Amino acid sequence: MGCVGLLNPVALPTIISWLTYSSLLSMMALGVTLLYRTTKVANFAHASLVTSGAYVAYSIVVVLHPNPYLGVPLAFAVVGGLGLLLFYGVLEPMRRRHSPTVMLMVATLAFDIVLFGVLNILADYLASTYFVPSRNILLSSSDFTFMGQPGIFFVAVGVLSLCSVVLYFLLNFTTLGIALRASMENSSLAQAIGVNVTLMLAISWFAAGGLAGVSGALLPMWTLVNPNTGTVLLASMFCASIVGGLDEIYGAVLGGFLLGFVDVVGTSVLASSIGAWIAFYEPAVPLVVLAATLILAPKGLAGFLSRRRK
Amino acid sequence: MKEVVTSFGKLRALDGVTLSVEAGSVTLLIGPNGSGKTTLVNVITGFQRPGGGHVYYGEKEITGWSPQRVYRLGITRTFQVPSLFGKLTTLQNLLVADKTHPGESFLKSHLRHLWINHEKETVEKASGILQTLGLAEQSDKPVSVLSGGQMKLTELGRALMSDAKLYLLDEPISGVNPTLALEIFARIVSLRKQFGMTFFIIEHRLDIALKYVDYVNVMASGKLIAAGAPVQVVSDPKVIEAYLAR
Amino acid sequence: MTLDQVILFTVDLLALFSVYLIISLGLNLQQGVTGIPNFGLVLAVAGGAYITASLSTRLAIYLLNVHTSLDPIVNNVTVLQLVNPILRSSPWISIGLLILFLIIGGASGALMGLISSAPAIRLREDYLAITLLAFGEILNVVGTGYDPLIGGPAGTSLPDIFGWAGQYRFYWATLIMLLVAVMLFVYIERLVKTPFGRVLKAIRDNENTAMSLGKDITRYRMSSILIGSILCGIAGALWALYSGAVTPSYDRLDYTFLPWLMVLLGGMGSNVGTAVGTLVFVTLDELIDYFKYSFAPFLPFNVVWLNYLLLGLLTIFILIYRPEGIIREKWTSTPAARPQTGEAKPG
Amino acid sequence: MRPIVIVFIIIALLVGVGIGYAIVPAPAPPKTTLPSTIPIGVMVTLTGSFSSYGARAEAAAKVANTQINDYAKSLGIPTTFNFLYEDTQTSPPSVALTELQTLYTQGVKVVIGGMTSGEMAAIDSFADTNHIVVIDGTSTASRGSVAPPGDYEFRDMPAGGAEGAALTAAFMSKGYKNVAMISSSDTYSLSIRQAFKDAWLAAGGNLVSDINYSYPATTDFTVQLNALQSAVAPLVAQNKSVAIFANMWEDVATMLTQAKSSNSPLLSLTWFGPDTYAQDNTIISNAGAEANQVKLISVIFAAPLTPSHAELNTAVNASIGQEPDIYACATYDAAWIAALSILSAGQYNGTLIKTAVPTIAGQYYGATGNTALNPSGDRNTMDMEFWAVVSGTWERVATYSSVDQSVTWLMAV
Repeated sequence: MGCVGLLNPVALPTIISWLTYSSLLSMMALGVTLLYRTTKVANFAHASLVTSGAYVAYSIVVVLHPNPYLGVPLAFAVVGGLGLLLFYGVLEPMRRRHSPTVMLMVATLAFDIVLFGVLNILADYLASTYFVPSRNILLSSSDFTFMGQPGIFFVAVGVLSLCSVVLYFLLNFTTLGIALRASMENSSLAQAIGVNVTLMLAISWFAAGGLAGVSGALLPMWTLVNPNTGTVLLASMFCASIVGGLDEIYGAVLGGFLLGFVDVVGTSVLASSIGAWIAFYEPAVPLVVLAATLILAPKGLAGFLSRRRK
Repeated sequence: MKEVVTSFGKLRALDGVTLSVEAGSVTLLIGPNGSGKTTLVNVITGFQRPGGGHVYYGEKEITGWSPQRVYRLGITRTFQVPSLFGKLTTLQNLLVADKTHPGESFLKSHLRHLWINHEKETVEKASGILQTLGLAEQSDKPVSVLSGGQMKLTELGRALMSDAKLYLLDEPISGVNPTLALEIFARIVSLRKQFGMTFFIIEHRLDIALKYVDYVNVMASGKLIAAGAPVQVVSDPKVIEAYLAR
Repeated sequence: MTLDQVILFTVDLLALFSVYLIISLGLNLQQGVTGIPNFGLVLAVAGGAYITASLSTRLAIYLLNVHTSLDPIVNNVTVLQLVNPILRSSPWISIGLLILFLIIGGASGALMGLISSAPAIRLREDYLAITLLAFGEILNVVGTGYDPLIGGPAGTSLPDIFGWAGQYRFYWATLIMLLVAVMLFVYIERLVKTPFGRVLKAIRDNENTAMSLGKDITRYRMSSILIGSILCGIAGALWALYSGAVTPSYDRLDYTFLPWLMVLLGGMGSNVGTAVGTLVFVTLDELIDYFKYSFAPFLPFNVVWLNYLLLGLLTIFILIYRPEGIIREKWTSTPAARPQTGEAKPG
Repeated sequence: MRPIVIVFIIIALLVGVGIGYAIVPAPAPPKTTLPSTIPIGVMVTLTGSFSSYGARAEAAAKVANTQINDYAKSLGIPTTFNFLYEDTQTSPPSVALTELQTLYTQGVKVVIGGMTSGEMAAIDSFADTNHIVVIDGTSTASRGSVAPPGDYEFRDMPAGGAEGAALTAAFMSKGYKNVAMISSSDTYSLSIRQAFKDAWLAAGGNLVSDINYSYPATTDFTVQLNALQSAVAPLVAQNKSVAIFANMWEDVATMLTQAKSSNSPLLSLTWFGPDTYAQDNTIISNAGAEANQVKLISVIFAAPLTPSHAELNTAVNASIGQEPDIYACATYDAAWIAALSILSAGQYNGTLIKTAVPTIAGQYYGATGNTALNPSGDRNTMDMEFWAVVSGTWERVATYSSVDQSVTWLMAV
């Protein structure tokens, strides 16, 4: 296996890391798209929500030293709560005053800035109280391995599939989901037929926050986490969800995996063919993909496919 | 001379509608909701591409032209729901409709002397229209404070700014109190007399509209089911069955 | 504060204010006037800064015909030691260069605006917002990776075109920046009042109707983005020239998000509001920065995080309780409208 | 509405300034003696990807602050030094310049800190124009690329290049002819990259790979790992000796664990490192096993365990639970040099202090040993050591003498 890895960039390890990275990215993008569909808002706060997930999980590890994966459910709950706070504390009052969408977006941005400050304070607190490194966090050394592959791979892929499946059933086979979809398609109409749209939005904010929290909690199992990690990843999340297409929930997953593929596999191939210097421009890859998508399929992948089906 | 011939192939909303509007006439288009009246207007003005068929303006075929081109050609439309520029004043709402304003080009806008005279004329013209529509008082108020009826009038006024030959008015008097509604139609007719413009009007309120129009076309579920002078159309059994008797 | 401290404080504040006023005006033209949510301002600002920095030394060598075999970027400092004395001795040449560099900055900004908006201009508002934000990132990657631009992460210094002012360099620099900012303010304020500006507002208020009135929406939106980006580019170039050096560290928070908060605070759509908002915001930020040491002892956390908390909370507060900002958009009077409507009014 | 607002703003500003008069102790300027309070600026990176280094430097500076004040008291000097901390990343725009200006308005005439060459370049002209002395404890990018010599900036760390030579010597003495290098794309790493490249190629070494990755944007190192692998593959195949030079930061832990999770053969090679993560326990806690496997032989400036160094270690440990890295020590020394220079100048006056600094630095012997500066204001080259991860902890495995450029191995790695 290793020797193959030496010669062929598209070997199993590369595939593994592609899937892991993509799953994490998709989880974040899923939240972005969901919120866009329900609230028509591009949620800038997603950056710090993701990071919060990481720090919630890490705090648990620091205080109680459990297996880092045990922090994930808590991260889901707490960050979901943060999502609710953002919705009920900031967005809902604004919606009641009929603020335009762009203003809502700026509000999420302001919330993100506050959260960023809070995260840094938390990090300082962890460092000074528990004498642990609270910046450049990495937990992958305490990860398990299964069939010679890192645990995070299985967990990330598993959690993503779980979330997508649950979301799918929730949206398609429950009255709640139908109400939710109704309020996505036409909130005023939904209101008219007695759907509590506000509640629906709240639920979607909780879910999106939860997803961000989970992906964040898994992040330190894969890469170095700082209070600004989410901010660094924000552009990629947005790219993933546009590339996938904002009009379809599952578009986010499509986008995440496409982006991950071009990023990890594509750049590897380029690096081995053109030259290693290209690897430097990796961070620009999502943007290139985005530009390409907008030119080829302005409605994103999902939109493209669904148009094909018609 | 036939001014407009629109005919459609297989279009979901419209099904082989063929109708024409006499130059200088006030023609009414009626029909139950969802009969495709607005779609027809959208197709003519380039807001929707027809699934097939042709739109003629005089001899010129204008099928699938962009709204901009259609407008420049001299066809102006209004919208069912008053769609004004909310943060502009009533006067400015009219000014925007001017077709050939040099000051609206980015570069020319820097050279005041190139456009200030045109601006003056346009303002004069607009104020005149506002006078005739009885909106002079409102001219410097933001349109957001106008009443529903006044909004309708403003929209009509904005349409008039364009010096178009053909006006497609989508429910100009819906939600307007009867007296004002009568006024509006009276004005339309007088304008027609004055300038020989052509009006193609979608309206539900036949009680008012029928008094003023020369021709009536009736649509039902995307089909043109009757056309002719008001008296004969309203007595047409098909129409009664499809529309009036509801 | 002693008096000279107050002066220093004010001067620094004005310098920041000038730069941000220009950026905010650019944003207000796009979002406030035309309704284009540009969340990628940083691209144009960075473009102006980086490209100007990249060309400045090269151009200076060429125009002042300084003969050197050294590369103006790689051996930046050494080359500038040949250039700066000349500039120090001749204010007028310096001013000339300044104007040239500002033009370059503007052009670079326009280029960036074009690049970022071309694939996206036809998209729906929300798509456009996210896309522009994403594109905002690209230049720092290039700036860090492609050394010929600004010498990689270490960045590069620019010819000191304020050197002639000696120890008063920063006072003069600030004065000039303020001048440029005010000129641009007047320009934009007038532009918005022309029929051109009127169409932009019309498009913002109701795109479809504007289309039905024969306006070429795409062209107007494009030109709005371009003008806005030119302003951002000029701001970027100004700041680069003022601080004398550039590193590929222009980030989203400083050059996209803060201007948004400023314009919001002042009042979207109104240039006066934009100016007031920028002034208030920058002043608050600097005051917090200045006095943080005084209340640091009373804080349970490191005082540097205070900026984030206060700015964020302040913005949320404004958004909820005064969404229209400090100054509401006024109905700009119509050029030449007064006489006609005047007599139409009763009394 | 509008005038009211403007009035309100003006009032707010006036109040602000008023408060300023009230609560900010004005450094009263009788020029002959020292003011009762001397504000010294400390510019460190508290946000972003270098924050873990900034935090340590800040802690060290705090320690220095208390010690200096005690020292002043012991001499009976009625002056307290008040350190003002600025984050070079916060407050718009993120250019060190605005922070320096803020400090200057606080009456600061001396600034110590850890800044990148870029940040130094950004503040250079302001510092010179306003006679602000800057003593920097980090940036080792070679001097010429930052500012002309003889100005107001000093560094109590050597200019780049020294590390390059030391690493070359180490590789050679271990019998490595081939090295695959990966460098983070920040000023500091790039200056080391250049220095190493020059020294290594001059010594006839073979550089099989020289790739950059963008820091901190790179979160997934698969691409880089693949690039390195394909670079070393042929050599491994003909079992020639090849080593990795991971010219990175604490994110080397990420690359190590990701290499582990992809069973990368790179882990069977020996890795060398710069001083950025030598002795850094974050590496141990983040990727201990992998580090142990590849040894991570890292060069670092020899900071003799002087009494003050030991004292600093315990103090910093007590405050944040980490050992101060070499930059933290350098910042600590910078603080002392600053204070002593001010005292010897007898006035809080940039020009005088600037002239005092070289002499003081020459005599001072602190946490990083003697801090004598060369004519261009940089620290003279220091001896170096190599530390490696041996059985789970950092061990000193070799010393390097800058005089005869020789490496002496203390234990087998």
